[in-house]
Amino acid sequence: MSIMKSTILEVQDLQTVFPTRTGVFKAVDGVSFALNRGETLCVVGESGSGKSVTARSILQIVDKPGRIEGGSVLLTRADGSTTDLAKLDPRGREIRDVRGKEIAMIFQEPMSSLSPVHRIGTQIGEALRIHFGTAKQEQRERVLELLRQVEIPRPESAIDRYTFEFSGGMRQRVMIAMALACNPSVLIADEPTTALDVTTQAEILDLIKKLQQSHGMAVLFITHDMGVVAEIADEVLVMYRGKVMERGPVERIFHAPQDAYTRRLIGSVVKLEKKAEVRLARKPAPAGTLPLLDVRNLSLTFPSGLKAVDDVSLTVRPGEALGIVGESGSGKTTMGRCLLRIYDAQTGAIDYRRPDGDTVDIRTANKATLEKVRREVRMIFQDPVGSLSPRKTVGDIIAEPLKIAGMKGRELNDRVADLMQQVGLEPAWRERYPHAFSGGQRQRIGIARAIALKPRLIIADEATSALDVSLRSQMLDLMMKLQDELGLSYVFISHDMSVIRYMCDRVAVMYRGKIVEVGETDQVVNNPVHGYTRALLSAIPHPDPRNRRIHNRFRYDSVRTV
Amino acid sequence: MIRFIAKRLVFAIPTLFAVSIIAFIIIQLPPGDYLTTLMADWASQGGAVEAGTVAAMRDRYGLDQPIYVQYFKWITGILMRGDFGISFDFGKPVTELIWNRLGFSLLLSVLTLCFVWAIAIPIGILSAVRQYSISDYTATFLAFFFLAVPDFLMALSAMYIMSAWFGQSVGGLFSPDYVDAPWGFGKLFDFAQHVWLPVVVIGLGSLAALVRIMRANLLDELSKPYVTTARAKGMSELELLLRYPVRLALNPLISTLGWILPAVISGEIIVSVVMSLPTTGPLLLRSLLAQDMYLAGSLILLISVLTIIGTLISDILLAITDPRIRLQ
Amino acid sequence: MGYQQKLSGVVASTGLLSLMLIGSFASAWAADYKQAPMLDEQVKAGKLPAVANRLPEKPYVETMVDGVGKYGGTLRTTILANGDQYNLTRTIANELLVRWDPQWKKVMPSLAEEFKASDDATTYTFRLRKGLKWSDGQPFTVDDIMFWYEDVFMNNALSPAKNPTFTVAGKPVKLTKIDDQTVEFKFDSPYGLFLQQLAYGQGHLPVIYPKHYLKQFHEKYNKDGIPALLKANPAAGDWVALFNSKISLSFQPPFWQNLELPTLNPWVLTVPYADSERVAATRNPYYWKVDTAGNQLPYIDNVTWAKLDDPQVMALKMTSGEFDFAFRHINNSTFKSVLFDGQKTGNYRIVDVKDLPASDATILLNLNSTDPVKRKIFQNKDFRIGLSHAINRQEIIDLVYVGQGAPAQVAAQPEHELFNERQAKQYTEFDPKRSAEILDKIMPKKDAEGFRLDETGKRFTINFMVADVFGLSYPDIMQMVQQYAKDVGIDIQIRTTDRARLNTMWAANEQDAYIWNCVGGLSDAYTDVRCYMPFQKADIFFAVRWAEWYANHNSGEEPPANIKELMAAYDKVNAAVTDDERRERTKEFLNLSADNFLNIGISRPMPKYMMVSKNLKNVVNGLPIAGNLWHPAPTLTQWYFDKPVK
Amino acid sequence: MTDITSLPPETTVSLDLHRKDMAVAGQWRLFWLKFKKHKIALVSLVVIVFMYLVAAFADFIAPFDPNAANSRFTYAPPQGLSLMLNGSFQPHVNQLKMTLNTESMRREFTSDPTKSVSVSFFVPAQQPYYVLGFIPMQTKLFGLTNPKPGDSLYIFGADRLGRDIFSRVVHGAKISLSIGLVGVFVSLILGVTIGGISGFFGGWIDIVIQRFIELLRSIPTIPLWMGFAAAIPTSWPPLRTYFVITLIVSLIGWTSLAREVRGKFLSLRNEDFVTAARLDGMSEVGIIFHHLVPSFISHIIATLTLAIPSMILAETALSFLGIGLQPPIVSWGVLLQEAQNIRAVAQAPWLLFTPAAAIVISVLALNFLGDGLRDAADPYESVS
Repeated sequence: MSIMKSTILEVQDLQTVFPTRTGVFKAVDGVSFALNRGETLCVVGESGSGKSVTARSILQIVDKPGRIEGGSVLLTRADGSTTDLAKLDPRGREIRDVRGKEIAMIFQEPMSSLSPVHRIGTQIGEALRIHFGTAKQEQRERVLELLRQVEIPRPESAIDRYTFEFSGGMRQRVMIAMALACNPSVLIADEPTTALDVTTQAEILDLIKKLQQSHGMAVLFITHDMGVVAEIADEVLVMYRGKVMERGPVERIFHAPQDAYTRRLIGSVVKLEKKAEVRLARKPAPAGTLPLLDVRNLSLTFPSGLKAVDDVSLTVRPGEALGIVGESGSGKTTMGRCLLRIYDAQTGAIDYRRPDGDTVDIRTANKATLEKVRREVRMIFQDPVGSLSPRKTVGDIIAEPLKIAGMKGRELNDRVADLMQQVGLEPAWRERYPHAFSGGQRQRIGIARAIALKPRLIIADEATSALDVSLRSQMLDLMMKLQDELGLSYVFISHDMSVIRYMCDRVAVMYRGKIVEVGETDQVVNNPVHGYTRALLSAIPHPDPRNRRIHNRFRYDSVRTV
Repeated sequence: MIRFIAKRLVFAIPTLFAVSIIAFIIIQLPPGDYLTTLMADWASQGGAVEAGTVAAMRDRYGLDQPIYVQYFKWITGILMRGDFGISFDFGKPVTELIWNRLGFSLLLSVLTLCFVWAIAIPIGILSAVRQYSISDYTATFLAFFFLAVPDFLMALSAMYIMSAWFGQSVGGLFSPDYVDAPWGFGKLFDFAQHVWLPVVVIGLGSLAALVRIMRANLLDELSKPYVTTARAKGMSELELLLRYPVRLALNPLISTLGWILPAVISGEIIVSVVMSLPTTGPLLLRSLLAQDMYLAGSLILLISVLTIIGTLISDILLAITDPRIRLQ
Repeated sequence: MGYQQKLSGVVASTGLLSLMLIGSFASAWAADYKQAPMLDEQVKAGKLPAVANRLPEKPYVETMVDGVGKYGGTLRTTILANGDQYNLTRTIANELLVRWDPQWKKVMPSLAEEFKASDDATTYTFRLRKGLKWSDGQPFTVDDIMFWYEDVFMNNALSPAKNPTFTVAGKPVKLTKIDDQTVEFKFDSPYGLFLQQLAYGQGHLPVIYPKHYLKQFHEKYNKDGIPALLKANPAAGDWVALFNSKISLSFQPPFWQNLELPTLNPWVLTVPYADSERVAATRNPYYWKVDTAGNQLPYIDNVTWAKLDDPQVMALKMTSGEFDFAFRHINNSTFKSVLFDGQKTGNYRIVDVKDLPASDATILLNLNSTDPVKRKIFQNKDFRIGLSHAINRQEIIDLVYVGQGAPAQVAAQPEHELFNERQAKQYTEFDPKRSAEILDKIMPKKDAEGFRLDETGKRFTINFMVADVFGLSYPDIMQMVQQYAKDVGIDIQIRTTDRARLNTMWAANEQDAYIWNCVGGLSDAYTDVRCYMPFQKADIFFAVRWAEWYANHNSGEEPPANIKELMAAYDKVNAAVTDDERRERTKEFLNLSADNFLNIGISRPMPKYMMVSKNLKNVVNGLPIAGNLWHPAPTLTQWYFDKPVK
Repeated sequence: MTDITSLPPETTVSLDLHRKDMAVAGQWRLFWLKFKKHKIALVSLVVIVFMYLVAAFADFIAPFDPNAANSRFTYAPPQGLSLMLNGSFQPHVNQLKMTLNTESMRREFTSDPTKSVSVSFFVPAQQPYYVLGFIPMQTKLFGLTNPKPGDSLYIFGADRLGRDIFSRVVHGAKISLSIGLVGVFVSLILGVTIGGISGFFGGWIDIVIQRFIELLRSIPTIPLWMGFAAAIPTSWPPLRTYFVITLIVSLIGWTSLAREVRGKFLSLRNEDFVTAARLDGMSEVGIIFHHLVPSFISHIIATLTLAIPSMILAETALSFLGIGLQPPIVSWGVLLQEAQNIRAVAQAPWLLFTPAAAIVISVLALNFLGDGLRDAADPYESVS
């Protein structure tokens, strides 16, 4: 068979633009690629690279006011007929016949991508009705079959439920079932696993792979996660600012990248695959030092009855970075907030050792003490947007804790300037407002605010998860630099094992409010003891196509039994 | 679902009690009582009212008792016997006077709501789908315009125009021939001929709010990812619009019922006075002015009850149409 | 203009009737009595007796305006949806023992075919027409009147206080049945005005209580049956409430809600004044009046009222021809020009109504004010004269009355025998200079804004209560008076209010001053002197405490000598027996009242108007109407449609 | 009247906050930049400012005393003001010829184009007066050049007492527009206090307050107003009555504002930057004034703007029911109430249309303005 024959979708010089007040924004700028039957093409890029718009341009479902300005999208059917999808009327009959029938699509947010008020059976069966006019009863049969295919338990009852009654992973399965309804020859998956936990992600990736094989579909997979790419891709397309940077087989992209951007991208991903270099040079913390923070049997139950934090005990030693890892809903954020009394834990103790050697139980401390402690224990937030008041200048934001602590005048000005420099911001930008800064810069502002009062312990709650991968390591490096300069300790909360491995000395694994395993990072990563930890670690996609392993991952069964 | 309704019902009970107290306080606020009105009326017919008669009547009506005693009597009468007291002005039990009028009020309100929704939804859809187009601006402007014209003014002008220019009989809900006739096709037709004008006048005032809500909701929904999902299925734009975003945008619209109803009822009171409709409006106005306290109090109470029931219905409707509310 | 028109025809014939009269000259026609065609069927079917048997032996013969009319038609008119029962009363229910002639000059027989007054003005004897019947066919006799007297009027549960028409000096009348047709009213002291009073609307009490129907609701007659009736009628708590729910004074709602209640009125209710959107009445087959040709009245078969909430709609419907007749609520200056323009489309004409009070707008200062400073000033006649001269009456007339009228004080109208030119004209010249001179003597000091100061050094402010009633533009007039008063240094503050609120204030004697209309412009100047001296408590409250004293010397406040003198003069009026004596005494009284100058009038009132269909005939032009003179009811029976109606 | 005090938000025009010049743009500047993009709102702002200026300088702009009656000109029709005469700039009106029709009880007018009455700007006032209550003035914006008996200047006609409708509408603006402002101010205090308490403390306080608000909203406004309005003692001077009526009118406004404030409080209370401030050691009061209030003040301004029109309409409704302001006070509601009769509709429509136009224009403009303000209220939404 010739190459030409196996190509099902060929995109040539695609250009999609968004007219704005100031001009025309080229979201997709001359993108070309070919998708072969039965193969998986991963489009990878950081936010704003135009990868999603590319995917949507194929079906001409770009949101208003975007439109395709040039190029062609050639669909070649099994019978040899071809259609240039880019030339069709986006509202017309012909393109509608392609959508859902020949090319189906699944999206990032299964919750909002499905209608909350329609039963899932109706939504899945709809494509059948639209394209084949299938009768109701037959539709139902087919939907049940699809639900079985995507491994949704008890399809007979599930078919009449609503999306919000399912978990995230199940919702994505519903999406997939919907996409498969008409046996499409191409499946476009737009970041289908980004909103999911790693373990769920692994299952969905598995499922897609399996279905791709059984249906003989070509898959166009959009993602920002190089690990996922390495796990599933046959071919890779690297995009940056609407342009294709590099295109080729997955093997070559990972191991012999040609383009500088690709190299940088791969580099920053690979960098996070191991312990940070600074830490290698660091002397191990002297054993036997008294812990800075000693949390014992901490529990918090929400009024709804949810045990968010369940009998958690852990210690943080001076100068140490303790990682807390866990999936969404594990209670790690709540636990972090309990440490600063943002939430009031009901039982247990949070003993914090002050510089003078006194121990304070933060959980029960009075207002004055708490105020003092809060100057020594600071917090960095996940959301770089929400944690900075948009109505204050950067200078004001950083100065706020200082002002409250009583600093004013020149001293204050100088200190703010110092802090900004320390976190890598131009002191001249102090008059600017947060909206003028990028996500990474904002997070630096948050860090500057946190270190303003020379704290001893910083609780960083998912401090890097809102950032693109290339920025992530920079931020971690900054935090570690400050750790050395200021003698800081960290409680570093994250769902991402790689950043923990990169930055933390010890790690505690949280699962359903409990800590299931604590230990030296290396030890936990290399020799996990608890089943859940093993499952978690093995589900993490590995950014090396030569070492695809999530299909052989360890599954922690108590997920369903507990 | 039943638990949900039961919960809402239980919540409504203290509200109803509070409303009954407020209604009673409202009617007690103005100085004087019904007898001062009666004296004024008698005087205008050349009669003088002797002090003895007034005192005897005050005693008979229990108007000389403390307000809480009067309230207690009234409310126990309602709860125990469904007795809303008597109307001094009519010399009849309140219950004999109000049901008919409440019925027409309710009918008028429901018709008005139907009318407003029937035009607000398509206009809202058009406005949202063709955002920032001429039709959007026109719809917005007209809706605001009708919001800005006081409804009594609109009622009088509309009546004058219909009467003087089109020779239509205005005022009331029936022609004299049909007033006391039994319901039948002819009466229904006659009713329809009369009822549309007040319905339009009351409705147009509330139009703006609904159009704007529909438009904003729909714009909101139009940008939701599930629209793209449906589009990616190959659904036609019109079907998609009606099946998904419009369907979802209707939910918040249903929840507006609770607060649009008091507005419609208030509008109905004023318009009914201008147009002489046999609804609660004119009766309430008269009873408030005449300080016919049990009649006024009962009307306020029942209108508020209707509003509360309206809110309840909107809650239930919302629960029916929105599984998220029903199931969570 | 209109009020000077003579009432053709009627005057001549009624002029002949003397006080002591009169039977009827109708018996000769007894055999020829005719009835409305709508009753023929019922008579034929035996459901109704023949017309001659339904009429009394000597029916009342109505004098026609245009001539004998035709039967048939429905008179379409209108009524306010609530609280407007007087409209019904004034349109179809004013049948009394004696009545005023249509020009309001003489008291004439009505249900009573003969009446006699004793020489000391204490005893009055009435002989009823023989064969009068209630609308259900039951005879109306003296027993019905005695039922009213003994079981209603004298029953303290039903009548806790006695109607002043039937009391004199606090003592109620005594009634004696002479025979089935004759009854005697006896008072303890002279009551020369009794016949006049009895001929006004309030005199209807003795003749609205059908004993045969009402006794079942009366404790005295049906003690055992009442509990069962109460059970059937849970709204009534006791027999008194039950009784009151079946009948009431005709200006109270139950009267117009009870379809069973037999009456003597020309039309009987078929749709009550209750929930329906209309009220309807149909002819009373037992009505006791005939025309000069022996046709039983009324001519018009049915009357319907459309219930409307807003006078604007009434006017709109009038101009679109939906009514044959309309009068109350829309016959004021606001509507005049619209109704004038609408005559063609509405197929109606405008007819004068002599609703001529002593004054349409009267400034009533509270002479018994609780504020001693204000009381002293208000009681000062010179202050009232000064204020009167400050008012530019002609300007008010030009503005508010479109130039119709003439400056005048509170007084009987020029066309009336009691007219007193001095009383009408004194102090009406617009003379701010003189006004200021007079006021300078009373309150010489002024503040920086030019307002006069009272003796305590505070600005003298009159809080003027103004209610927008009767379409008489009181707020407009007061705004102008406020300006005139300001020009002479008197501070008037206008407080807009409504009628019921005003009543509350009057009852508590809280008002400084207000503006109202004054009755007593025509013959009511005899009986209703509330503007001419401190009199009974109704609408006019300028000296409540003195009025209370007048009614009962143990209450109120003893007035000064000049007021007592005025009161004594009125006592003489009441004691007068003959018409001539009464007229002379009243003239003396009014002269004295003019000397006292108690209230300030603005303008001589102009006739009002009513709308009647162009097809309606026998309509009296210039019919007098007053608060207690309930017209046009007594003349409506002769109205007829001269063109066939649908 | 209508309860509808807030309309749902207009969907947005967003700002490109990454532009260079925006870096140092604070909240209010962004607010303004975003507001400016809403053209209708911008025009409405101009209209509203103009209206309020007219109200402030009513004594200067109105050529006559609003209560000055003139018996010659009752129900005089509008005299069209022409600027040009015989090709030159000579503002004038045509003289009105009056005949008295005693049968229909009215004066009838015909315009006489041959006799023009000259009109000038900045004419001396008949008597000195104060603008804004303290600036002594001797000049009126415009008026008759040489007033002679029989001349008249009724550019929008005259009412039943020959009062100048234009002057009355201009003076009415003072009351009607200020009722909105004062009412909104009262609503603001009530709404922010009660809503703030509700949102900040939460818990049972919140529940009680929310129930209470729900209760108030379920009672139709008309009887509520009537009860309160009828309770005003008649002996009160007009000014006090005016304030009480304003209070009554604002009864409707505060509940929605309270809800809005509460909602904002609730959502902001859990924002990270508020938590950050708390961790910085800022007191609760400090948080309210440094973080919460600046965050929702723009929303409040927008809501308040949207509440003004409903208050203006409420005033007219109260007047219609006969329980609002009373003459001699001149408000648009009073003017409409005076024109609320068949006579005006059929024979003197200018009595109705002039105040109605004033009401409609200001209500429309305020609604559009509020719409624009609300749209601009959160200039940061495109970022988050």
